[in-house]
Amino acid sequence: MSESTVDVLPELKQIVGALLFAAREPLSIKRMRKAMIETGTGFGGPYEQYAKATDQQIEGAIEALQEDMNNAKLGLGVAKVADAYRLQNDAACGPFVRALLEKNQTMRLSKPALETLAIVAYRQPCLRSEIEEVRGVSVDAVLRKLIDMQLVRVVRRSELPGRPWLFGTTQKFLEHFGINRIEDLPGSGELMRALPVDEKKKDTTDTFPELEKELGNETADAEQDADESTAALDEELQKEEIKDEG
Amino acid sequence: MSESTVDVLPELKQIVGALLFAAREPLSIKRMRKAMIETGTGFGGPYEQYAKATDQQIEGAIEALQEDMNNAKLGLGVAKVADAYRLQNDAACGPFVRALLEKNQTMRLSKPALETLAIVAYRQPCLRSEIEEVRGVSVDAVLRKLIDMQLVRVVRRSELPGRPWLFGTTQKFLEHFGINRIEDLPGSGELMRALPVDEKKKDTTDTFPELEKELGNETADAEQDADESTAALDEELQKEEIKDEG
Amino acid sequence: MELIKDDYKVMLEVFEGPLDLLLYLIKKDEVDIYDIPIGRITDQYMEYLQLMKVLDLNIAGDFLVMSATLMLIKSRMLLPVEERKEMDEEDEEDPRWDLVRQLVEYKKFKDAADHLEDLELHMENVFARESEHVELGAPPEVDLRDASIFDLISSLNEALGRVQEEDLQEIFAEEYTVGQKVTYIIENLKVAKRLSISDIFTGMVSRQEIVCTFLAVLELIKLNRIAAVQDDHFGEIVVEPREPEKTEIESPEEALVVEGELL
Repeated sequence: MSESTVDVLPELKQIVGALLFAAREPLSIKRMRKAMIETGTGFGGPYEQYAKATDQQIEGAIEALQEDMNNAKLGLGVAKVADAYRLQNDAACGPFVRALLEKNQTMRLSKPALETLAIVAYRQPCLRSEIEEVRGVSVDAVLRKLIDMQLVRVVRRSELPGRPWLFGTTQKFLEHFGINRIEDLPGSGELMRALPVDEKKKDTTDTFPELEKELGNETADAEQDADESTAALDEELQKEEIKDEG
Repeated sequence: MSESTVDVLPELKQIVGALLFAAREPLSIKRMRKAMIETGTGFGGPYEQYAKATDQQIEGAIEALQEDMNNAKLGLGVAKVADAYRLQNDAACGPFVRALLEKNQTMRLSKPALETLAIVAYRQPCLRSEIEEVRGVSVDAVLRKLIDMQLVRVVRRSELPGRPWLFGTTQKFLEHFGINRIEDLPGSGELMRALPVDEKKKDTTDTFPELEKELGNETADAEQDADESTAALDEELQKEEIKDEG
Repeated sequence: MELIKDDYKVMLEVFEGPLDLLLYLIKKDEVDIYDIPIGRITDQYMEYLQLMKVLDLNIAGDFLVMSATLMLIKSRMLLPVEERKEMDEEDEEDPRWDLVRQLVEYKKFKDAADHLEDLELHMENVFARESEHVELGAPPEVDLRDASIFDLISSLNEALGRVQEEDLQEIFAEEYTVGQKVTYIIENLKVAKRLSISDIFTGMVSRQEIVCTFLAVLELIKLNRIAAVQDDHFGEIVVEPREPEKTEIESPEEALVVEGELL
């Protein structure tokens, strides 16, 4: 690792702020901890203390950062989305940001797209036929569009005859709508299916190798994912055609 | 323009913070003012006040933001580079950010490249022959590399016989070294040439159409610039060959 | 002074120019840049240039231009002031003055370049939002760290100076090859980890052997197998193995054969 030109050791809060600022996507506590372990062990000496930061300490630093940012009224703050954190500008400043980025036309989803997305979100993992049952129309085109937009993806095959694919929402879906987790959606208790136990959140006391492995899985290529999902949808529709012809 | 869902009107400082956060390159006060004018006139009503913000008010808001960020120790702050502003992380947190972004090996410029760059920076606009005079060696290859990296560009032709090209540094040069303006470099009083009057900074009291036009010029395509600069260098060298042969 | 018969070329890029060599010599001898002992510095300059030619370093023609300039200044310095005035009416300046001005100016820009280097180092730790650091291509191939090529040549010069004059006669024995010395250095570094250049030359009495060894050092630097490190200015140069890189370099003998074929 290259040498450091740094004299003053930063506080955990400052590190968290810098990491969130430089990151290109929301950061989980795990990823922040991984960066701290790598820097701590890589630089050694007084840096070793950072390698020992716990999830709780990092979470505390995030909370302190969040509070300090809010109090200082800087036009930005820390938000929690998809169980990860990101910096974002205050909504009140949004019109100015849109003017700057010349994004006056925000990408808005159509009503059918939103309805389909809502069904997938609450009922995931769910079959295409289930969505069509609820909406009463074919969702082929709209589902394809949502997959293209990386808001929906295939999760796995179901155990039903013909092993049809099951669909779910993506990380991008959570980011786009600024949702931390599906459970935070209104009425989710009522609309959601009970999740199987193994899909529930695990507690986080991982070692570094475990951390690395998990993060490796996390950063699966989203684009490839979209291609796979489109292929799965194609397969579904082909099966149907054959059935219709037969 | 789309309607607003905003109840509380943000302070200028918050807007500046949000703009700097969302921008992908350093922002000049002009660009911030443009976003404020567009939003102010587009939304109307209480927003009209923003359209009237002066450069001085915006600068004051930036300074307040800068101070508040430093005091809150967030791991990031406002820096002025190339006469524009950007948010950047505190250098002390750099090692952690590099670990996060997996950028442990940063490339550095060679000594000859740095020397050539220093001469171009202080003496700009300057001829290739002037650089060679100072360094006492041919700078053809290293100048070409610096142009490729978009750290150096051709400025214009000189009035000398054969109308040789004059070279100068780019915005990217300032950004790479984190310099606000050439005058901030040490010893610039001694090493720099006096600038002709017409190249000095103008005062800023432009109207909106003037603003738009100026900003349009600012965002000239840097890549095309590099191609032009390389072509200019080729031309120089060709002239020299012809001279040598004759 | 033909020390090696084959036209073995290291082709190590000499980044430094003639002005760097002059500044190096001025600093090494701790002489006043405004009152350069032109005779002494010119002799040293020619000595280094000669060595660079012997080593077949890829030196630019600018070095030769500078040697002509130095000779001219030296010859004019030998003339009494009165005669100088007669020869050149409008120019009664010290003949060294143009060169001094050039050196002083170059030194200022070298300092400015050092400042840019510091800034660059600082900016490595600074990220703007979604912005990338300037991509600067591959890192420099040769790891000379703080030692300049002139420091290396200086150590060769000293080693050659220690050799007895009479040993000069046994040059054509052709007992040593660069390939041999490459292996020798690598084997020694496996044990010692760090070797000073003068230690490497210890016990060598033939100029041919010293030059071959020196070329082997240059070749290993060029192949990225070793780095030349200098802790203080004009301090002893130490070579050490470079940290193992992902791209395994083939055995040095093989690499040398591919490039030189003569070894």
